[in-house]
Amino acid sequence: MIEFPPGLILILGALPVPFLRGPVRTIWMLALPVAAFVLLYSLPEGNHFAISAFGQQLELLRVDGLSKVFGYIFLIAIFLGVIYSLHVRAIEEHVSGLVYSGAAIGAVFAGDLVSLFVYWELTAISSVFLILASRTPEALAAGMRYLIIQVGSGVLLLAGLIMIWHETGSIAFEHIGIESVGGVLILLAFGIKAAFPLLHNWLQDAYPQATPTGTVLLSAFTTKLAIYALARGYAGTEELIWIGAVMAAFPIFFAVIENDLRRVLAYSLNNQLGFMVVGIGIGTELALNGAAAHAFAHIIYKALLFMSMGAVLHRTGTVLASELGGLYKSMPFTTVFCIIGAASISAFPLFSGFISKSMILSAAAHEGHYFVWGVLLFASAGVFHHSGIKIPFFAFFAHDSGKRPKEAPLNMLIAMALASALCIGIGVWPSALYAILPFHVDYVPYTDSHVLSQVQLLFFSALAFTVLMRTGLYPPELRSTNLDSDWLYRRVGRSILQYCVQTVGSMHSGIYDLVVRRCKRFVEQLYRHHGPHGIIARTWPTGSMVLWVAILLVTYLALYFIDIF
Amino acid sequence: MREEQLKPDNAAVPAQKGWLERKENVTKIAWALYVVCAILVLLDFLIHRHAEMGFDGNFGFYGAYGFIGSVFLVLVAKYGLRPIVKRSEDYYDD
Amino acid sequence: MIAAHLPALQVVIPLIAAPLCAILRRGTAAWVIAVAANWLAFAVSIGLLFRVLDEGVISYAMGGWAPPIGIEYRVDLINVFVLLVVSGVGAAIIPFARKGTEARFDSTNQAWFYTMYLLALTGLLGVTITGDAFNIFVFLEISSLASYVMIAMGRDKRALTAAYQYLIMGTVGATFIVIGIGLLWAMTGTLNLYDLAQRIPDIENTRPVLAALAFLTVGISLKLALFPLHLWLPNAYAYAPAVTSAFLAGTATKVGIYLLLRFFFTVFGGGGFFLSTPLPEMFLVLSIVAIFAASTVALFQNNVKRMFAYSSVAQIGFITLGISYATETGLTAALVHLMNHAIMKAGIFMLLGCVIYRLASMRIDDMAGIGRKMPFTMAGIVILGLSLIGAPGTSGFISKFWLVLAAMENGQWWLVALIVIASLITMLYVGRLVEAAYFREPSEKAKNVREAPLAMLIPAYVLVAATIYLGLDTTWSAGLAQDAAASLLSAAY
Amino acid sequence: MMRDTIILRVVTKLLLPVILIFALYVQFHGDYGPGGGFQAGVAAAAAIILYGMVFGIPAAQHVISKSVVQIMIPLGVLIFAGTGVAGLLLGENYLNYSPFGSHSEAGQHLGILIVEAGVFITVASTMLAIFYGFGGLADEADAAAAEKSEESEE
Repeated sequence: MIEFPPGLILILGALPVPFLRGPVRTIWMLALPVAAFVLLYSLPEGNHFAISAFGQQLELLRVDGLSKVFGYIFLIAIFLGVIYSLHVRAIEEHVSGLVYSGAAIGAVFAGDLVSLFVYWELTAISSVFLILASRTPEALAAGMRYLIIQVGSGVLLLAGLIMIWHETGSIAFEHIGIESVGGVLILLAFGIKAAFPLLHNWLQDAYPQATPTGTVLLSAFTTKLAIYALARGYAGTEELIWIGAVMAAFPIFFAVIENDLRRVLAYSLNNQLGFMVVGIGIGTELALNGAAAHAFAHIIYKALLFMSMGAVLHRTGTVLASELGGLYKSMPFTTVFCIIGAASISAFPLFSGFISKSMILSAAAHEGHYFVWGVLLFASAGVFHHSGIKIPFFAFFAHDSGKRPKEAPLNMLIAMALASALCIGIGVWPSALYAILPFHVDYVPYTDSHVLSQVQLLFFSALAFTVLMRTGLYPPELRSTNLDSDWLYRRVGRSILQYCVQTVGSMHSGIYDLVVRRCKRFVEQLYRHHGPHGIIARTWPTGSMVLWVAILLVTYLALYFIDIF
Repeated sequence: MREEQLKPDNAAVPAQKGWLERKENVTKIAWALYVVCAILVLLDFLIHRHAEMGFDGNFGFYGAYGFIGSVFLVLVAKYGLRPIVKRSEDYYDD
Repeated sequence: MIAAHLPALQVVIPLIAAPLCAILRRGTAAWVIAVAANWLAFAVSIGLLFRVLDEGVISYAMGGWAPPIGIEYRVDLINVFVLLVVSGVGAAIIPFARKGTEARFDSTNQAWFYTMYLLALTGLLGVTITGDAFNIFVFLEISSLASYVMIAMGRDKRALTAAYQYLIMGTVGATFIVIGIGLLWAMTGTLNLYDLAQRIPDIENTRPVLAALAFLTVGISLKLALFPLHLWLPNAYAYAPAVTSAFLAGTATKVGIYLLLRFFFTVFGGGGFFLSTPLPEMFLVLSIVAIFAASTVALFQNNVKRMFAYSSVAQIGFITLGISYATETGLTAALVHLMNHAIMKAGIFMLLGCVIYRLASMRIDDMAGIGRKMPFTMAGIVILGLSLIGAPGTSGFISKFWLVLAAMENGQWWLVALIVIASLITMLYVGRLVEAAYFREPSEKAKNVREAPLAMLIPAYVLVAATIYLGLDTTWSAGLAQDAAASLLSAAY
Repeated sequence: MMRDTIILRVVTKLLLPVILIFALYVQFHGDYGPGGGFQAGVAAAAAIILYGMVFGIPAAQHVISKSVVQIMIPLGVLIFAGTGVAGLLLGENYLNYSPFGSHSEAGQHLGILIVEAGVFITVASTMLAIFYGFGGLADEADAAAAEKSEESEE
């Protein structure tokens, strides 16, 4: 049997892609995830592939229930993503997409923290090209912010892993916990990638700027990799329940008033992550199964939603709700697929979200976290509200914008159809998904009581939407920028100065000038000494070089002799 | 690359409105929704609910929760959040 | 039988090849000889490595005269590590040299260039392998004289000034070293390094010995371009032919570092003596200043070659920083970075040579938009640049990793922060080049360039591959370095 | 150029063989007393340099041309290094000349002689190369003429 890390198949397989053309490239790129999938399927549990570095064993292929389920879904996601992006001619998108997914898969099978870290950074570096490929100034800026934050997460992970290595002498990636400082640092690193509250804004900042195809891939890997890592290292950490509850609840408020539909999806992505984080925090077998299952289902339907919005963006050039409407007439298939995705994320019975989200809710109820359960239920209603209704409604129905774009390209439709089939398939036959979850499942999602509760919840949420729309209370879609916590670093510097203006009044100009002048002078000084003609960069006369030699000689002599006396 | 893909096809706006855009049809759909909601609440009588926490077994709990939750969500977002965070579209550009 | 003579062959092969090149006076023939000689030398150092791993320290008596009377070649783990780096980097560079020299010199001058190259190689290998203090000086002069010529052969008129300055400073350095050796000889009556190591501990606190140490410190610091004695380096690297820059950046300063380790840790008796002097503090301060001052200068440079030359000064700072700890981890970090930096910097200068070959300019503005015109060249520079920054998956990460580990072992958390900040500055200046090459419209000059010829790209990519390989498998870098560091500390020789 | 100073020219002609013989004496005396290839090489080169100073560089280059000098430099090094290798090939350490002769003393003796010859060639030709180099700078026209005569010779 071949025992080779499936992630490396994708990463290495990406290398020849720039040299391939036409159908050969298509077949090659589709064959990679399929080959990796077959390989993964054949692997039994255990550690299969180790290399030694740093005097440590690096386990590159730790296969167990948890890593396997994430491996499967990541491979499905890249397969769908490849189909969806077949029409794209920009080669860097294909390559970075494959490397990115390969890195994420590699990270999932990493059995130790060092190789996890390497893959962790590789996902950051390879994915940023999906954002930069938009080639707009906004995308460039957002991509750079994204990269800095992602690499920052890696640096935290590195710091944490070195501390843990130092304390325990082991770099194995097992349960970490927050008892040690290193554990807290690593939790922060995971938290950035998992978009914990206040660490989340890179997601809403960067994803909407990526290319139509890039966002589909971005939505699948980075955050779910973090969910996997949390489930591995921090299962049962009480704090995560509360973090997750906040995560599930607060983004939906932003989503309601957001105009950019891809950003709405980014907020709902954040909200769905909250469910998974709650599941990990609860940490029972049912809850962890629920988190894994929800991640599995979520990747597919979120990709489906981003695909449908990507198709709209591809054809119309915008995803602003205020600009769209009435597209169902010319893009009927996309409309249907979008609605399937919306139904899945809203957890309608017979759709995939229902069978996974309910596991987490049940786990919360079993463990007596009633308040959190209530928050999650509210978030469920809310997610239906903005993702289930708002996305399809404003894009495809609502008032007719007069746009009559062509139906999405065939490869996009195929990808969306496959994703839709998976959404429905998982919803109708949940036992298939349950069979590959890390723990044994004896959970039955389809009881009549449960189905009824969910349907009631959703329909009354829809009722609320209808009533609010018809009474005109629903907030109109406005072109706007909504502040989020990235405001802290994008605006706070100037805001502090403005605050000075108001409170200190006349002192402002003095302070402002002082600050600006100081900064300017610092840079000038730096430039004067270090610039091309600065004293440190200048070509020195040979004599003064020799002077330095003499000075150093005297210094050393003096220092050595001092020791004798 | 992208410029080519982004040809908005604005031609030919049909004079006549689609079925979904006509006001009377929208009203019909709304009424259908009201009826479905009513039926769903009534189903509570027929289907025995095994309440896990006690309070979730009450009549109409999920419906009320969904409705009130959603209204709360929208109103807070509209009157609470939007005034605080809304800025002009090119806020970060200057 | 050959195995027994490997230590002599290590030096003799390039030494014989050098005059052969000069006699033949045909560029192509000289190149073939140079490649053969350098590859053989590399093979010899690999052979030596396996012998050392097998049987420990090897002693070879030149001419059959037993040491300490005769000249001894003494190979231990530290030597062989540096020999491997020097001959290996040379082996990658020399095939690359063909295109560039062909474009610039007539056949005779090409032959002279290879002669000088081989002499420089002979000198550097000789310095590293010999166990005799005066022999060190002789080989140092051979390599220095040859490298002055190699620098002076640069296309830029300023190359002559740069070579002249390097000559003055190099001679001052060599003189200091010979004064130091002379003082040691006067005090001990021996020139054999092993013998010196036996006799010095008894007299290590006498003034002549300390004066010798001071002269050696300054002399060697000049050779390895430790701040503030680095002033000759930026111009020498910037205006020399690309092959010279690549070769010197990869080998010359590294051999200087070897000398430093050899004298301070072997001859003067291990880590204990080193720590009892003010050297650790001095090196710590100078290294940090070197790292930050040189990195900042690099940030503002407009000439890309000069930028990477300054970056070399900063990277040498990282190596001496590792030495300043005088712990096993610190010395491992220094040796690992010695190897990794040799490989990546040589690779960068080779790829810059590709750019010059097509673009005939090193100005960053002229390099705008070159990423699309020379995709492989720039991709290589980006990978090596990432390694310079210390991105994981590259060898630079391993270096930084050990350095951080060493700093933490000493509990110097502030230093860890400084190392991270320094990496960020590195990221900025590499980023400047990347930004210009990929995100700007092609400059007038860049519009008409093509990808560099494969004969130049393939050798450079060997080093790129090595950088990635050493980022993943550290058996041959950190593994060896750790053992070497342990033997340095115990002053075993 | 001192073509007109007849005394100098005659004395120089008389001195040349003496200097060369002295050089050879120093060369072969190197085994037993002060002397050797280095000093001998300088002395021999001095003869040619003196000749060149009195009769002009072209005349000196007529005796030993530039290209010969350029070949002699590496040749000497090659002889020196090659002798060491010969020892190697005969089964001893590098630079061990014992196997050259019937017994070790004879071998060492022969080896040193060959090495010294190599040193002699390199040093002498290097001195000449330097002289030609600077001489050429001092008198460009002469150098050009010398080059021409050299070419016509070939």
